[in-house]
Amino acid sequence: MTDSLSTADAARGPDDVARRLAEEALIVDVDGFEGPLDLLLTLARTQKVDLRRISVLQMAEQYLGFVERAKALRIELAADYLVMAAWLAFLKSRLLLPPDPSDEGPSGEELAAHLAFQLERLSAMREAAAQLMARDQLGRDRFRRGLPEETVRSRRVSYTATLLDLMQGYARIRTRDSFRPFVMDRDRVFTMEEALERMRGLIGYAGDWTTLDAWLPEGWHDDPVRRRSATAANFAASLELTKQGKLEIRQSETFAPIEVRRKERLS
Amino acid sequence: MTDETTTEVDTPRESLFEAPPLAEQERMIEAMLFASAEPLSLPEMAARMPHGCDPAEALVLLRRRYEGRGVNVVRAGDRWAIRTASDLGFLMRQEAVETRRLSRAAIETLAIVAYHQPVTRAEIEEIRGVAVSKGTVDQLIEMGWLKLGRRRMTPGRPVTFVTTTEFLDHFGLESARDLPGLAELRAAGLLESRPPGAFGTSVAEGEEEAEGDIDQSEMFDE
Amino acid sequence: MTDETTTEVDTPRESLFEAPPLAEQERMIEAMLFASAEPLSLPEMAARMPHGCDPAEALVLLRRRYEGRGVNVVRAGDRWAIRTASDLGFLMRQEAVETRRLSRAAIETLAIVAYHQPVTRAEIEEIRGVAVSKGTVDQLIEMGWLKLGRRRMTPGRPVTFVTTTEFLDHFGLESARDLPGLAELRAAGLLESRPPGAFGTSVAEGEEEAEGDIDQSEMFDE
Repeated sequence: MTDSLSTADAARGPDDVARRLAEEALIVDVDGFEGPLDLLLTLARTQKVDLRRISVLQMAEQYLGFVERAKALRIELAADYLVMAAWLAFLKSRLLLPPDPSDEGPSGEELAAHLAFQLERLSAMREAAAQLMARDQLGRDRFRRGLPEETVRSRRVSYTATLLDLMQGYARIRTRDSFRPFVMDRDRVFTMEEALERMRGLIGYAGDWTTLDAWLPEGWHDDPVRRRSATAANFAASLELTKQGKLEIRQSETFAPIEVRRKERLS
Repeated sequence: MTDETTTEVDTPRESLFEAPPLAEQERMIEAMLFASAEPLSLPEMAARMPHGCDPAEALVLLRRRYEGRGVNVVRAGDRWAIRTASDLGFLMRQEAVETRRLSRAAIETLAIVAYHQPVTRAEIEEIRGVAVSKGTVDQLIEMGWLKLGRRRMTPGRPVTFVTTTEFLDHFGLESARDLPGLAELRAAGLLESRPPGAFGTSVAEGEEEAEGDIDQSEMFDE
Repeated sequence: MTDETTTEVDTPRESLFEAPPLAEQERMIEAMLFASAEPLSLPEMAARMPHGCDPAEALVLLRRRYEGRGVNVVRAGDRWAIRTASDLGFLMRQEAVETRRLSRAAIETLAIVAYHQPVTRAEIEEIRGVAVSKGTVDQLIEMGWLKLGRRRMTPGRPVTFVTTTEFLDHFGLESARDLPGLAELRAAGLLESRPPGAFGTSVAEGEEEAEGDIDQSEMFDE
């Protein structure tokens, strides 16, 4: 594309050189554009004709050239610029090829007309915005009463709230749960830290072999979930204490009760 | 509007007191409009006046009285206010309030809502060709220039945005119909969703188009 | 006072520009007195006006013009202001209402009723996650924003609450159905940022409209 375009450019003389320079400048400014439509509008203006008479084909070529050069200069273009490029390439083929009678979709001319319309509408809105802002504005050119006399004398209280308050209030309630810090439901979990802490305190009294079951804390025997959690924690804690040399642990056979006792110090 | 007031005030016609003379009513309206920083509606004025008063009639007199003066009686939608004449703005530099500078996106969004109202977010985006950032509409609502309009009766029932009385007051417009260039834009078909006499089927940008179609025709069917 | 002004204004008499006509000066004073937040002295007015103006003379005219009107030009010490005519003070009294912001609890309660009506007290409490004080609902009813709906046909036949026309008026809504859904609130930037996925999957992009619908139909199931 670049090649074919630039050869074409070269053939067309100094006007096109100027145009190319302008396009290079566009690439430098790409951050200044509010999306592809904005850029297209700028390109359309280079044709210096009524927006209704612009050559969409020429504009499409300019845009595609712009995208190609941006690529060559390794400038990252946002995705919507590339989407527009793809669409313009499609439009261009539609405009250049003879219409396919079996095709149901809008013709190339119709698509081009719509694009031209969009540009004209955007341009018109910008102009309207400028006219609006150029009006005499309150607080700048026209003024309200500086000393309003709405003195507060009666006792009647009127409460005010804005729609924004209302919506934000609702939003606050409906999203409250999602802001709750993540906490695990722990009332049925006995942690190894808790088990360690507890066993360290009780270890001194365990001179004889006792089954691990007997070490379960008060209230953790009956509910199976709690019992399982406490047993696991106690078992892990006893392994840890054994490793530290504070406890001895034994099991006579597979699935037999596990027993522990204090490790006697060789004093 | 006049009707509204009269019906409201009609019943007490059997009141013991006669309505004050028109000149007196004019004085009352003058006092109320001078005292209030915000525009007042006719019903609001009527509610504060003695029974039997017709603020609409007195307002016509008052408005004429202030023509060409240093302050004028101006209309903003269905409300009225006294504002300084705009050619005297230079005297009030002390009073000038530093208004928040609006971004280009905000200014364009405001204009699009003003000229196309009621308009949905999708329609604003379709016209600008870019997504409307979250803060933009929010900022304009907070400034009191935009508010929610009725929902569009299309799939998804999107909310629409419209301009407020404050917007009219700020830009010195009697009504949204007085927006600069509105008639020309409409005549040129630039307030429609597609070029005049265009094909009906959906195009390039896709999905919203079809929906936009319904929206727009609904919108300008008045 | 007049002396003071003339001395101050005397020097620029050699100015290139002629002073504006007296009628124009009167307009200027009128605008300044209207817009100023404080009464103005003659030197203050002169300082703002073009060279060669004599506010004292124009002020005499303006003062005479407002004699017997709804507002008058009055003197306070050596300063001047526009004030409501004393016989019309009664018009200002009605406006003298103290406005207070609604409490957060009240706003939240109101919002829940608006979005979920008809809704019972128990349901409000469930959604807010805290008990609703009787005072809050009473206050909203007294303000005319809530009223009793029909009783729910469930055990205990609890009363429900719904919003009123006054509520719609105050918030500028056509109907309670015009209230934006959560997805729209978020799109408008009204929801503070939220941890991704915290809502579960169903709500992610905008389907909570649908979810809201379910809530509604549940609630409206009479």
